[in-house]
Amino acid sequence: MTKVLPQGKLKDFLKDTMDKYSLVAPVREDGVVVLKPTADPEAVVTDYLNTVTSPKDFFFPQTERMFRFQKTEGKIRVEETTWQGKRVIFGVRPCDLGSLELIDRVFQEGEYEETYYLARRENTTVVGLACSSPGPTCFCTTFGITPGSPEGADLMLYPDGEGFVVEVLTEKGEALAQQTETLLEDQDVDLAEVKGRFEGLKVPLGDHLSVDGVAAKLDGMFEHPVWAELSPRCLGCGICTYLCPTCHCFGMTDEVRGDQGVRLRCWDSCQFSDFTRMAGGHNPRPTKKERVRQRFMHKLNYYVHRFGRYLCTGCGRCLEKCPVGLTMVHVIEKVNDSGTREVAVNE
Amino acid sequence: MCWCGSNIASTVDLDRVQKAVEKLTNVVHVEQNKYTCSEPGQAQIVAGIREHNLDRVVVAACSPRMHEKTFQRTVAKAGLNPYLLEIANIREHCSWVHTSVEEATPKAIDLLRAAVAKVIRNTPLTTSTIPVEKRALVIGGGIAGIQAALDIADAGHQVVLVEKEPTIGGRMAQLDKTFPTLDCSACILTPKMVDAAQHPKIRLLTYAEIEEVGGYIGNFEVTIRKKARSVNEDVCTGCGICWSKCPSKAPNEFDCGLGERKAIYIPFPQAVPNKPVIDRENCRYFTKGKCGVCKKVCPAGAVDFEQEDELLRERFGAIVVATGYELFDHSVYGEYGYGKYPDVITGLEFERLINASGPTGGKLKRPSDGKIPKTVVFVKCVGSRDEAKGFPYCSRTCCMYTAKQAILLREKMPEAEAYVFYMDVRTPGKGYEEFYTRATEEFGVNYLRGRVARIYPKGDQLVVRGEDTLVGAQVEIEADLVVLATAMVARRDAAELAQRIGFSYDQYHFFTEAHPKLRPVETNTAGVFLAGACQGPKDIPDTVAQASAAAVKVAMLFSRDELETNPMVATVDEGTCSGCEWCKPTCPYGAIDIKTIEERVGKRTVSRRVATVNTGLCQGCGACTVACRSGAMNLKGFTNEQILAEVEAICL
Amino acid sequence: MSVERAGTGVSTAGWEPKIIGFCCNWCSYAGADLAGTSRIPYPCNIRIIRVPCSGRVNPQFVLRAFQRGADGVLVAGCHPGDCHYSTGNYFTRRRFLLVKRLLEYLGIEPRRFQVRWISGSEGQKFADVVAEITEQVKALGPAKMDKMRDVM
Amino acid sequence: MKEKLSELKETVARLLKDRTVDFFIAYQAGHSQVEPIPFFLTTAEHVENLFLNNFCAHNLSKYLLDYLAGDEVVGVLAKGCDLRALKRLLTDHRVERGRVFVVGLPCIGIYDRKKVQEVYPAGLVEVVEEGEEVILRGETGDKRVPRKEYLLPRCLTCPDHNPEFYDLLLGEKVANGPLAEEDYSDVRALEEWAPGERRRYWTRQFERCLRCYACRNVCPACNCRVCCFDVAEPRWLGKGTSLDEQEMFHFTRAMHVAGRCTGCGECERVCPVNIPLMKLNKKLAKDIGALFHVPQAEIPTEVEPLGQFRLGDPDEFN
Amino acid sequence: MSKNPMVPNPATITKITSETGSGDVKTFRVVFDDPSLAEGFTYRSGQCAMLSVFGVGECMISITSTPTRPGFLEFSVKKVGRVTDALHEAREGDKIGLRGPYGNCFPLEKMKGKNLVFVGGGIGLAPLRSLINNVLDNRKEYGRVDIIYGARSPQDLVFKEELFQNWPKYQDTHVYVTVDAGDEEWKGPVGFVPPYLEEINPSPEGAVAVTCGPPVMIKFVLQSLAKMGYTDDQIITTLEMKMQCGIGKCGRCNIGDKYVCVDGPVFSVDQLQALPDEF
Repeated sequence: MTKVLPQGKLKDFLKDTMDKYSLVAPVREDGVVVLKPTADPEAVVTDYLNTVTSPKDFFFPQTERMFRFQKTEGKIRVEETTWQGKRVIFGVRPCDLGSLELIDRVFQEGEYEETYYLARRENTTVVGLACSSPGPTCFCTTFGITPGSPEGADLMLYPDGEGFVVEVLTEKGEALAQQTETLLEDQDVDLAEVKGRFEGLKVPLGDHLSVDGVAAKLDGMFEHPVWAELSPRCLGCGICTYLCPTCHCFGMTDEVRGDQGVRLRCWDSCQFSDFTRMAGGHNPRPTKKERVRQRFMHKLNYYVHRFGRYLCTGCGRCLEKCPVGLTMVHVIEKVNDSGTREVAVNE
Repeated sequence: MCWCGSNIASTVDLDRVQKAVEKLTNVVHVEQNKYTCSEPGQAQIVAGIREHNLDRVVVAACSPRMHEKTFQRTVAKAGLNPYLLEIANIREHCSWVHTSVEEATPKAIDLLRAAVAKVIRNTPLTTSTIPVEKRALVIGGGIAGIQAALDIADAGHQVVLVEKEPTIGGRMAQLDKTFPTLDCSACILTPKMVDAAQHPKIRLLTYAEIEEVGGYIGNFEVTIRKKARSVNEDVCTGCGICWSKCPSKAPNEFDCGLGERKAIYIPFPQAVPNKPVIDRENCRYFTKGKCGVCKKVCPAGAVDFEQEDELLRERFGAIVVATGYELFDHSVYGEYGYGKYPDVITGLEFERLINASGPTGGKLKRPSDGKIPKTVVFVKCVGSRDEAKGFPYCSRTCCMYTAKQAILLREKMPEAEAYVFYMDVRTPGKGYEEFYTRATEEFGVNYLRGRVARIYPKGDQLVVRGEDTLVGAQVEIEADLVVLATAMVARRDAAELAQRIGFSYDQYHFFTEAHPKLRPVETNTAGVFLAGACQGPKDIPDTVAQASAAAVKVAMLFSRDELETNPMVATVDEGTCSGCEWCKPTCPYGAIDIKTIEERVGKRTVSRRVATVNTGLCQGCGACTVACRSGAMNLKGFTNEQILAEVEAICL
Repeated sequence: MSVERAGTGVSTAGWEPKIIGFCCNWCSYAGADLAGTSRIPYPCNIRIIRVPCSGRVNPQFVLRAFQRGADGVLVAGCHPGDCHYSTGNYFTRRRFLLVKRLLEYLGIEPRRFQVRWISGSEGQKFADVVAEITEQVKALGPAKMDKMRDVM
Repeated sequence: MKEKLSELKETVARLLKDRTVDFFIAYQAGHSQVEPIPFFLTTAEHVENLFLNNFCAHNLSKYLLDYLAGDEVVGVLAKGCDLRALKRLLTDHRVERGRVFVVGLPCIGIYDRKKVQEVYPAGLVEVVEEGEEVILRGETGDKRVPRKEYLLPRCLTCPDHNPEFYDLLLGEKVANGPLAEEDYSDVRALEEWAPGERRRYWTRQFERCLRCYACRNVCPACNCRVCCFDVAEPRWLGKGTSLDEQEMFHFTRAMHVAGRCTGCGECERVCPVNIPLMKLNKKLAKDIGALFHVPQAEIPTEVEPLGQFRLGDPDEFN
Repeated sequence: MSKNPMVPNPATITKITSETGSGDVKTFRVVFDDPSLAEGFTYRSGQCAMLSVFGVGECMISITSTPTRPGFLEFSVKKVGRVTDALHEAREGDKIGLRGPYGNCFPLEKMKGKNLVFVGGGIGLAPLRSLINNVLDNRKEYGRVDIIYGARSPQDLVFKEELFQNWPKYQDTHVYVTVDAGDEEWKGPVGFVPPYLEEINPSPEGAVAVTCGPPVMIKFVLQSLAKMGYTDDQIITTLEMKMQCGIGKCGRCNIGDKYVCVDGPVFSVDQLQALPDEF
């Protein structure tokens, strides 16, 4: 037997969820679907290709307080703060589910753990939502993700007829299933069959785009003319990095009110000209060429060296939103098309 | 932190303030004293700086407009750059306007916090120097302007004296006698007029007006419009044939319209320069195209109908404004007949009527029928001390000139009766009270304390109905002539002139001195000084004193070859400046230019345009800083960083 | 961001509005000084920042004041025509005609932001303006635009 | 517009070959028909990849700022609106006229990708204009729709179908349609709302803002060498993203382009989260028109409206 | 130390020394407020720490004191930006924040028994100072020591007391100081560091060279060393990049797939050669 959430009970499912969790869900707002905290199940939508913003916002928020400090009587008191809460993120697509695991590696890796991210990860239950109809910008399959991949979800929903077939993947998922137990019907549905159907869905762009060998090829392409060719049209904005579910660069800033203050961790973008500019003025990535190269080399080469995977899940946001079409697909195609020989270019 | 005696300390709990301020970051030492501006107070600051090795100082005291300079000098004494000081205004803006300690104390803390936040962002500023053009412009050729011009010229500097009318002399020339000495106005004025005309360092420009003023202290650029006189001054000998032959007549302004003059005329016989001018509105040649008598009779061939206005551009180091006053227009007073009764005249008209060179040859005849008045009523405070219809201020001279006129009347015509309606008699001048006493006691002038309620005609007389508040009775006087002591008011074009030069004026359009007590002859625009009644009602002695004072200020300025400039000027961060030039049009001084700089970009040298500020011209208003979107333009002493820090500190 | 502000629960009962006044040195600051020398009392809510000219007041300063918790902002300069620097306040007038409308358009009560011409001789007017704006802002309640404090 | 492609190719090839220009900025095909992308040609061989259709919305002249340090002559393809943007850069003294070679492109309207994609999310082949209607021709059939409803907002009130000036014009000038009144109906509608409603509206918009700066980076009026949002001191804008900072950003951006905005709407077009930036820009444009009598169509002006004044300007600050 | 690597620990500036004539370089002696940290903080020469000025921000500074002299940490800071400006404003007794240590260290093991050549320029002597003092504190374990240091002017020389008094007193330790431009009082050599280095010409035989300074100087020092016969694996240098997190997460300081804050700042030249040219 498999648990099924009937379409008609979705609102109740969200309501019951809210009894124990705060809810983050896709909401349509001024013509875009965004993931945002909501208390209104009626506002939650499921008819979207993907949310314009990605779930990373709720694990790695754009602005995160790291600690408070207070200066008193010649002393300084530093009070570390971590996020407290219990949250469900609803409606995460497989590509975005996959992205969480990629960021996990960065923030867990090495000698130091990024505790802010991990605190939010631990206390958030992710409800995935399989894709019934991948769109023209989707290319998850390029990176081995399918419209039905549940990896990264605690609880996965597969739209099926008049409801959602439920797959519980983790303890957190189980807890949520129990919380919403009365709404989940046991039905005679073959989960594997349903999953298989989603996994087999065509993803036109992804199915034709191969990333095989790209990382290795890029080893020799640091000085390749492709970067000078691609980068001039870049606007230097942060759309790609801020919408990307896997980008995770940040900076820190202090906000002070008198003798107390906080240090905030804020998103930053490798596409911004001041990202690597040093106090003395030197900038190792002074032009758009170096910055565009950094972004794609990071995703398709550096990250692969460190973690053995590409730092992209084919969500297609850059295709949808980059105003100048400087997209992952475009770059992969360029790399695939280019000669492997390293060409030294002096500008 | 200053107690200012009890001025601050009684309303602001300075101990509480001290506790709060001591905790602020960067504050290492706080102390209070009773009078910080006093010598011991200042010494305490100097000692504090030395003892604690301070590099910034905040003084919490009175308004920076009062003592900023004082304390800047104080910190400089301790070896600190004077601009590393800020003032927290906890007196005018705090203790004097808030009554409870509970209100004033937190506010004082906020103000101090803002001052501290600002001062830590202060940077040492240094002055630079600009050359001084040692020529003065005096605007207005009345006694104030003449005196100022003579004094400056006597100090050895070039002066250009600009007068709007065809002659210098101004109001004083219109007066008959002067109080309290009763010497003849013309007798003491005309020699000075001649002195001014003949002084080798003074250039007279009569019948001329100020068109445009640019530049700044030490370097004003002034455009003067020399109106077409229609007479070539260089050739004219002032023989007078032209005006004796001229067939057109017009009311003589000099006689307040009581007499007539010709279309080509000199305003009065002792006019300086003694060169006529053609009043084109009344000249037949100009109105009808025919005549030209004057041109025909002129032996020197000086008449020039083709003459045009001439624009002179001159550079000056200083400007003295001495444009004088006008008289209040009493036609707003219904009770005095709305100016419609010909025998209700102003004090100045009275002066002309009793003046020997006036329209009646010095015989007091009333305007309506030429009858010699037997009963004359003087009414004081017409337009002054009257918020409803006139102005609230005291016109200062009326008490004395009314007494003078009553004396003159009684002296000339002992048979005539003089009545004076007054609210108060104000005689705060040397010999003034004695003069007034003479009027009442020696000359038997009848003083009635009370307002005139109405003046109305009865037969060929005027009934003046008023109240004698001392007696507590209505009085009615049947008068042949009523003289109104109308107030001195600012000239109607005063505001326009102030705007043109760029200094301020008060709500009555009198020009504003930089400080009512301590800087009474300066304006708040450096290099522009005030003399005479353009600054406020004044009698002749005060006017002359102020004119001489202004002259001394100019001479002081001219005693230096160079001036230190205001270091609080705009400055450009060339690294940030885009060279877009949008700052330029906001600068009233034309102080912003564009220059090309060269810089290294990668491996090549490229040139790029950036804004640059002429620190001699910049007066530090900061308008450009707001036009600059990137913040490349900043204002020293009021930087974006400083103001934002103040905002943030106050909002805590 | 869902972090509570430390020590919230500020009730409007004991609340007093904080009003920032940007006053030009030559007129409005002098007007405020005159109110002082004339001992004309006015509400203590205003804190004056001295600027050389109202034309020095960057609209961003005004917004920063609100951002940091000001409940009202007053920009005061010389009357048009009286500017010590001749023309500064004409630029002020243009800028802030727009700013006022823009703030209102963004849904910020227009009475929270006021521009007034106050001359050096208008001590009484200064006091009146402060009384008026204080009263109006009091009636409007806290502006609560300092949202960063919620994060702190 | 498509029909001018061959002329464009010839022109660009010639300009590059005879070194009239050192490189040329035009369009190339993007991911789909509806999203052509900027194209930087350095040699005549590249002209085969040139692309032109009525989705070529990007204003290319802003890219000139990337080449200030050199001495190259840059060729740029410019529609009427793009030329206005170039004029903005010239008026702001950011670009030298002598270093730009303008190939003018008469244009009667660019289609709004977002609106077309609502009808054709994918598979659009071309757009065929038929008077006041257009046929959206796609893989799954044709759809006939009213032309105006699918144009970019700026095209509805376009005052210049032909660029005001150019060094060379592609094809013939087109007739300017009847000049539409500047349409402030959306601004007026918002002005009518209760203040609290407006506050909620803008709060929702600003909270959605990512501060990605695409609006700024694409804007021809935002052409400062260093943006005040990027300087560390003074901190005009914090890096943190609370509502007040977002509002500071949008307020400042709007004020900085007040009287300078050319009305191209690129900011709104590139915004990834649909913030109606033009409702801010147009509000200011409307007020500037009403208060200072500078209509949007006259911008860029010789002296910006906020850099000048009239003694008789409205005064409400007594 | 806090479990959270991003939270700085309060520390007190106990001593401030102005190094240069213009005061643009100051050395701060810092002690953790938490006594357990003060004792337990272990680091190695070459490592860095993140200094916090609360309310202003952080900057990564190399530790210039040596672990062989415990009890405090020292940082020499040049005034170049917001945070360093704020640090320079500090007075003794002021509180700052400190976290770290970060990055790798100089390969002391590899240097043992070798002749050591230290080549520094300007503020670049700061990281070397930790290493030099470390070496001198264990003087017997190393061979000949040559210290070649230069600055723009005599006013710009740092650690003058050690350069001219302390270090030369050690056995077989030779200090050579040059300036780009001298002044009236300067009696020493005038000239750039690389030619001076070639003039002194320490033998590459059994030697390790460690260089640190402005990028231009390093570039030419490396050329000189190569000319003098040093192989790439004999030369060690440090890199400087903009850093914010210090723990390899924020994405700023990478050169290729190496993060300077974690994998650096100390690199041998043969390691550098393998990195993309983006620093």
